[in-house]
Amino acid sequence: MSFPLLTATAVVPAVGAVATAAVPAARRAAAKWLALGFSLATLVLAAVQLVRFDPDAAGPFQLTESHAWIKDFGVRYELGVDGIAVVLIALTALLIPFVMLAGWHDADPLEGSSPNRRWRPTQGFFALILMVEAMVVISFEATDVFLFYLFFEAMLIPMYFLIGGFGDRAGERSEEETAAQRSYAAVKFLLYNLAGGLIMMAAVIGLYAVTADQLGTGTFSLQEIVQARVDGRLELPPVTERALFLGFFFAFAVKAPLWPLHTWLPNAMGEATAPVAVLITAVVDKVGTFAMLRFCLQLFPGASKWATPVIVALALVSIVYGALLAVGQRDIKRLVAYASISHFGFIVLGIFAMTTQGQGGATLYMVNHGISTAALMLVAGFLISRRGSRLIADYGGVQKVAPVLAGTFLVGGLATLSLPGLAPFVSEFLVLVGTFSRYPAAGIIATVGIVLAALYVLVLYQRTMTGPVTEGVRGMPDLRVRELVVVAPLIALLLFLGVYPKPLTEIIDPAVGHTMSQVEKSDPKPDVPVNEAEAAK
Amino acid sequence: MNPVNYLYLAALLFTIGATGVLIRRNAIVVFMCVELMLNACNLAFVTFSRLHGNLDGQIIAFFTMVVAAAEVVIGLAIIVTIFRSRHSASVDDANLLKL
Amino acid sequence: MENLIGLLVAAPLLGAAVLLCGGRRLDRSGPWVGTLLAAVSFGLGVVLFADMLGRSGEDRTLTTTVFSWVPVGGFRADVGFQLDQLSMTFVLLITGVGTLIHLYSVGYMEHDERRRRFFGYLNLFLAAMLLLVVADNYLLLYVGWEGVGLASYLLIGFWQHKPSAATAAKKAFLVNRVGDMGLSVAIMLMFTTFGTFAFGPVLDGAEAAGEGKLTAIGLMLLLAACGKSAQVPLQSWLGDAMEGPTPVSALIHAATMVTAGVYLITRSGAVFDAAPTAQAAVVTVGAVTLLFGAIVGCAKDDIKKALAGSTMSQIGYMILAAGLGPVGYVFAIMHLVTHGFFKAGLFLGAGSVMHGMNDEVDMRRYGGLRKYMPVTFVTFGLGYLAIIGFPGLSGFFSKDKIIEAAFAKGGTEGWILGGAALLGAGITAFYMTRVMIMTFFGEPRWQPTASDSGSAAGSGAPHPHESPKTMTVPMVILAFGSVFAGGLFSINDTFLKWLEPVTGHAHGNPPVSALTVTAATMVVLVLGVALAWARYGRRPVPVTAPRGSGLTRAARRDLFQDDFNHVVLVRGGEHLTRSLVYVDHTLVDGVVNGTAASVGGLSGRMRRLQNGYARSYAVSMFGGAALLIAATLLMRAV
Amino acid sequence: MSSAASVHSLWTAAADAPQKIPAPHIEYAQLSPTLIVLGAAVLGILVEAFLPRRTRYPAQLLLATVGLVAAFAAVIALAAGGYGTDKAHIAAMGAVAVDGPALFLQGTLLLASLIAVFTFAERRLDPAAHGRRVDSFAAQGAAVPGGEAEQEAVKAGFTTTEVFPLVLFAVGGMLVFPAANDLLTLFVALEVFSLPLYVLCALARRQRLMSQESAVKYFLLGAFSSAFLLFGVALLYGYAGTVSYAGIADVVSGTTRSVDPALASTSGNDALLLIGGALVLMGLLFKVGAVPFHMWTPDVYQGAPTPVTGFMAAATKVAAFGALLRLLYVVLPGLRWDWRPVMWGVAIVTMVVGAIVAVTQTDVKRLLAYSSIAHAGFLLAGVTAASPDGISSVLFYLVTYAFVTLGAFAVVTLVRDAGGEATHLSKWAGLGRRSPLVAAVFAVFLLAFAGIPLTSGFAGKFAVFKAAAESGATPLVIVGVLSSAVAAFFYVRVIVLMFFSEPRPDGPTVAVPSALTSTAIAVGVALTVVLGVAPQYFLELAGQAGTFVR
Repeated sequence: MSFPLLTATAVVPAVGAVATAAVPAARRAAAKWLALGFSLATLVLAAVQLVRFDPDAAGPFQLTESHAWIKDFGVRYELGVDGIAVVLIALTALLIPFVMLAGWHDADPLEGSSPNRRWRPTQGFFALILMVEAMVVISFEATDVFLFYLFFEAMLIPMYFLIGGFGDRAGERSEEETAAQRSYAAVKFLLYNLAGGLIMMAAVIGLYAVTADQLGTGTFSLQEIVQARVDGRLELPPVTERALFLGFFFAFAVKAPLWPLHTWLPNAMGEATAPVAVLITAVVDKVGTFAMLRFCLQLFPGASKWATPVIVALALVSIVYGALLAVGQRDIKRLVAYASISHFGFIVLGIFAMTTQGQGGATLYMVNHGISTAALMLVAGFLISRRGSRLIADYGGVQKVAPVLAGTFLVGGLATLSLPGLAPFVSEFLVLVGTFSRYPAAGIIATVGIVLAALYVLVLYQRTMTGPVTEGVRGMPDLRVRELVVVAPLIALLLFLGVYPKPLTEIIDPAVGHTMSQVEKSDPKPDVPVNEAEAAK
Repeated sequence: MNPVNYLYLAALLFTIGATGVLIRRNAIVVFMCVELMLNACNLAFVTFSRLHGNLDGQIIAFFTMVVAAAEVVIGLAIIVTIFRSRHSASVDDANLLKL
Repeated sequence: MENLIGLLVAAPLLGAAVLLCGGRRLDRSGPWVGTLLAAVSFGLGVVLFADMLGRSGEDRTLTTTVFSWVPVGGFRADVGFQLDQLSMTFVLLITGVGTLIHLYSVGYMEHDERRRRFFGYLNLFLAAMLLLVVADNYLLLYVGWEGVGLASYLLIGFWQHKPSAATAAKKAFLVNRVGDMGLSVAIMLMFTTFGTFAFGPVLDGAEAAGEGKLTAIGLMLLLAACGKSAQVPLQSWLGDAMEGPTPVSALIHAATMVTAGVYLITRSGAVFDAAPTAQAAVVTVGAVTLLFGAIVGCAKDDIKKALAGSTMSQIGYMILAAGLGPVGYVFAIMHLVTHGFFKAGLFLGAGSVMHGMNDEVDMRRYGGLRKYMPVTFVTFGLGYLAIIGFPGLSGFFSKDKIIEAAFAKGGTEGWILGGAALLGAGITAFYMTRVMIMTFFGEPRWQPTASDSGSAAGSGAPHPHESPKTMTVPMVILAFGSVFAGGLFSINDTFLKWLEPVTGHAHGNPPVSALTVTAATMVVLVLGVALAWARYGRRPVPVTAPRGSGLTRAARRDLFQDDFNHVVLVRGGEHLTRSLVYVDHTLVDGVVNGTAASVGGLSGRMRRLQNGYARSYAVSMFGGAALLIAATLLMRAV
Repeated sequence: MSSAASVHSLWTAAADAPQKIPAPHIEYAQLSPTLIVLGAAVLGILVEAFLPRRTRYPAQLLLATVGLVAAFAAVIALAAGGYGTDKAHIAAMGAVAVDGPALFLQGTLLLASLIAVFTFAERRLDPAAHGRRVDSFAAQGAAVPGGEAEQEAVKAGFTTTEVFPLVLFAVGGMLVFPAANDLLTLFVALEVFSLPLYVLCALARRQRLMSQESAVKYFLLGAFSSAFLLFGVALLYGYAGTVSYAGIADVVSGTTRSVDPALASTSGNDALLLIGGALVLMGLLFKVGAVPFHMWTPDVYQGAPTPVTGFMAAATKVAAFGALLRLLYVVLPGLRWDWRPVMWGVAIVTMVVGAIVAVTQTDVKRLLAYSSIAHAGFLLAGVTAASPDGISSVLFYLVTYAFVTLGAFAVVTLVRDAGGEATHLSKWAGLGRRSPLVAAVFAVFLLAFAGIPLTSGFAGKFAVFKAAAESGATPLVIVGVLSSAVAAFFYVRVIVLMFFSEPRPDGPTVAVPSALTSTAIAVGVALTVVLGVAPQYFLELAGQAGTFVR
């Protein structure tokens, strides 16, 4: 058999995590560089995946690996990537090094805060990040429902420690209050997602029971189940299918997060350090939306169609609601969190619009949102780390003292409000068009989100960056080299993907087409068919 | 006389024993009530043995007695210890452990 | 040749990139770099123009597809350019006026330490605006459309330390976004209707599509136009936009960007021609706005705001003309061009005045400046004559044609529109005269000002002086434009012939002879001037504004339209968000925390059963046993 | 047992020739695990009697270890010999079954007990008294707490090495319990392993009052419940005329002819059957700590010496569930439609109550007690499946649970302050800062309890829920996942406490254990991870062991 590329991509960061955790307490710098090295190695592997991946190849999955694992549960160790997964893996692998660089000093222990010489927060921080990366990657690769579920759930634990263990230095609040807030956020994150996951577990078991009942042997292999459904060997009774679908969707909707299951996100993103917040919203949450595409739609097409109206409605609520709440926030990070909720609304909308543009756009959206949020949030983090406060009211006139910081912040903001020319615009417009062509009303309501996005971004920028320079901001240093190294590539990427997204869309398109065929949907036709020659012109 | 009546008696004794356990405070008495329940069982065994016309029940009764004896040994030991340390044999006095 | 189109856009884009990323070392040379690149793209424009003249009227259109931008399923968006006479006109206007204003800014901004960035933004604007007019499909146009929005946002808020500026910038962008919403919906409609949004197929196929769809598209496009071109009801941002440096007001908020709406409607003519309802909406908006703007312009004491009102009103004319269909397209564009000249000139003049007056903008504190800044006075005066439509000057030709066309609409409609246009001309004459008088005639009313603007330092009594060459030269050139452009265009309908292949033209014949219309125009013009003279020329202008009539007060407050927005949208929005934040915290999140709390409470209660009494444990066991038996028997019973 | 078996032979022989009683036929080899352990226990008594105090501790430890290891080896040998599968049969004249489940559970029990014995023998945690290292058991169980007798005992360096034989006796009983094939053997085995436990509970070195109280409670309630069980046995005997599982099962399924008319009055009388069955069930449910027979659990777990608690929590559950499975699958399969709904109810109540009440606990040991109740509920969910999958999943779950529990309680013994073990949760604050390793290990156990993927807890939970779902107990699965969500809360709470809150100045210290406890914890962690990541082998094992012999 060939080199197990997919396994390697997941194993390397895992090994890195162990290695990093093993670095002695004194050698903090070494641990950081080690972790960064491993994340870069992962990035290389992810790049190789992109290269080896052939968009036009037949069959849903490529680079597949398959080994027996837990026979009694009908579980196989099955990996494989389609156009959607490979792109998201690349995104993950790409963001992690930036997250690490951005959080380079976030986990340095305060003087005298370590009662024990074996207490190694820094090592822990970077090890946990790598662990999250490993789990996210493998859950993107898993084509076995159980395998996916395993890591979908397991990744909560390192995330939980990242949120609860490392927060901003207490600025405006007392140490105790900060700690209390932080652990509340962490617990809320864990329990919320765990509850979702457990409900999904029931559905997973149900799926096994059904397959065992109808196929003789229970299986979790996505391809097998899909194949069986296509052959008609597997006929889920509508009630069962819907119940199972809801079980899966609930977990993904919590992770995504979709209104009204979103309330953990603002707490988590608010209390966590900016890099961790990026990890949550740009990397981990993507697993939720990704899983909707891969599992909900492909395993339960019927139920998906059945649930579409409700889900579209929820997505619309998320879009508008999230944006409005973002406008009302007084805390920079919470604002970004609510903005993300709005954006996830767009993603879900695109997925369940069941059009090529919608789903392709949604996938592209996942990537772009990852990059843009990373840019915005990380710069916000740099800002906060300078002033030690997350309250918008504590800032003003930053633009005067730190023009570069302000500039990058503005670009990040403009990306967030999906300005044409920057990457998010392409995906957002695709989602809108895709939605509109099937549900015109929904498409129009969603466009309201564009205006609101402009509102919260510009209000944020105006309040923090413009106006007279306030106390506390005066003398604030501009971006340092390390910080520039983090931000500049992200912005470059935003520009590039905004102007030339074709490389990505070419990879994504076939996979989306496959998903569409699974749900037996095809794009609506225009009223006035224009002959190709003219359209090409 | 109908042997089934012995069954009723056994049930009665058993219930009395159980009730005793529930309502008496003194650990010793409570324990005696348990013994009473065991003996009620014995009666039942013997009666059934008679009804079925096989000896199993009667043999079992002996086993029960042995077990009861063993229980007495252990039980009294424990009760006496706690009595010595608490100067009270009331089961209600011992409630450090709760909630 | 095609490739030059790309360069046209690329040149200023390059400039923007260099200037914005270049860092401090470009601070000195920055302005000149920016100006140079603007000039380069003007040069390219000229070359293309020459080439275009070289070809016959029909095949003057250049199209080129650079690369495929977003191909997803049936959705194909390309980066492709289309340069025809219409685009060409805009290219020349944009690059020409743009270059002049770059030049002007070199002088105007010389004291600003952030001028490098200023020129970067200006170049960015040029690039976006050019992209807007040369794009060959609506999505790419949309990119330029929002691009100019961004540039105007950055430039209005250029003096970010002024909260008012920052707010104005934000407002402009937001209002524009509302318009953009319209454009994006229009594009979606096109996609669902035609399966594409490239100009060619959409406009050619327009006939085939149902009128309903077309009307929807048309209205959405109109919404977009209203946003960009500050038409009622989305006009409110333009006045505040005057917070920006004056060159910006001249270039973006007078000459070019605000006319994008007119371009959009003219470009989509085919759609509107097939959707009468949409057209009706367009003319209505145009007519209302031209009056609205004019009235507002009468009441403002801030010279730039007065001019802004005038801009609104003039664009109202253009929209009105565009709404009239083939009859009006040409004149709309023609007025657009002439207006580009004289309005830019007027703004530059205003800027020059402010430059000499420590950035004082209140006309009540001007007066008698003609002696101090002759060049400004002359050029401004010419611009003034042009805009009021003084016979022989640019404004006269273009505006007169529009009024005729309006009447030519025929029926009551025609009379209403024509009347409105006519009235507008009168009011225009009034407020422009007012501006002229208050600024350049009468007694000096200068006072020490505490100017908070960062562009020119110092306060105390101003010492009016003529502006440097870099500023006056562009003013002069523009003045020439505002004097002769109209005439040149009209000589045997050069302009008409030039545009006709693109927009088509139908000659409308008004119910009364053209001459009558012209005469009527003259009459109202004279009336307007006379009235203004009577009010401001004969008696001295009070330094503090008198309370004024109800209408005046209303006009000062933009006819309360802004207050309406504030009360309904802003306040309402704030209440909405605040209540939603509350809901999210107490209701949505409350449910979650509530569940947790209730579990905790339940736990606390159940915990008490564990009361530590062995006997109660025994009771529960006994009860349990009873239950178990009962349940078992029950199961058998059922 | 042997005598019990002879009963049957006596009666069967009595008909023709009462004078000569044939000796019962006992398969010693197949009973060897039990016999070895009990033998070691007896030797232990002799050691106590004859060896000088100095040498007792090492001797007892050695004896116990050797005995348990030998017994385990015997189990392996039997399993290898195929007694688990094809050669499975009933030994000792119908008294004891030697089959897959029996051997599997006996193996588990022996391993668990071995580890428990290690924790019993730990002597480095408590500060040395008068220069002598002491374990966690009272110097002299009989001495009055705080009395001068105790002082002297301590001074004299007495130690209660009797605990080792006691444990061995208990283990012996537990080995028989799941293998018992007639109700009498069941009852005797129950008492054999219960009585030593009562004593063990009373022997804590610290907080002896609590310890004694727990013993009294456990004893009284235990005796009470065994009385119920015995009465149930009597009724079943009355119903079937025999106490052997097979015999009863036959009568239930109506395959046997009634012996003679005299029986007609009782034989086949369902009331007897149902009530008797219910009472026997209750006796077993008491041992597994199922609601509403659970109330002793928290008190006893808290009061008993922690090593004993760990042993009880792990071993008793294994044994009791083994017996429960055998009873339900061998004796009462004919009554499935009667007992399954009832067990559903019990399972649901147990899961819910266990999870919910645990939320507000403030003492680690009580917390673990309630968690063990919740887990009993999950196990019951598997039991009710009434399918081979059900059996094997429960067996597997028992393995995972036993070792996680042992490990967890072993960790609890490490965290100490002046008053002995610091079991109040508030004292655990910031433990992660003081000693990351211990905290991390405990966190692993907690996550396993919570059933987080990649830990053994998840594999087990998945197995039982899967079995339940396949047998159509969907509501049970739903309640199960919901209550595990609730349960997750309090496990997470402990983790938060350990890692995210500042250490208290008066916080406890973490004692450095000897190799004994370290081994216990290490084994716990290792099995937690292995069973979590690669459970296949053990699942197969459980699967093969998943059939009872009739």
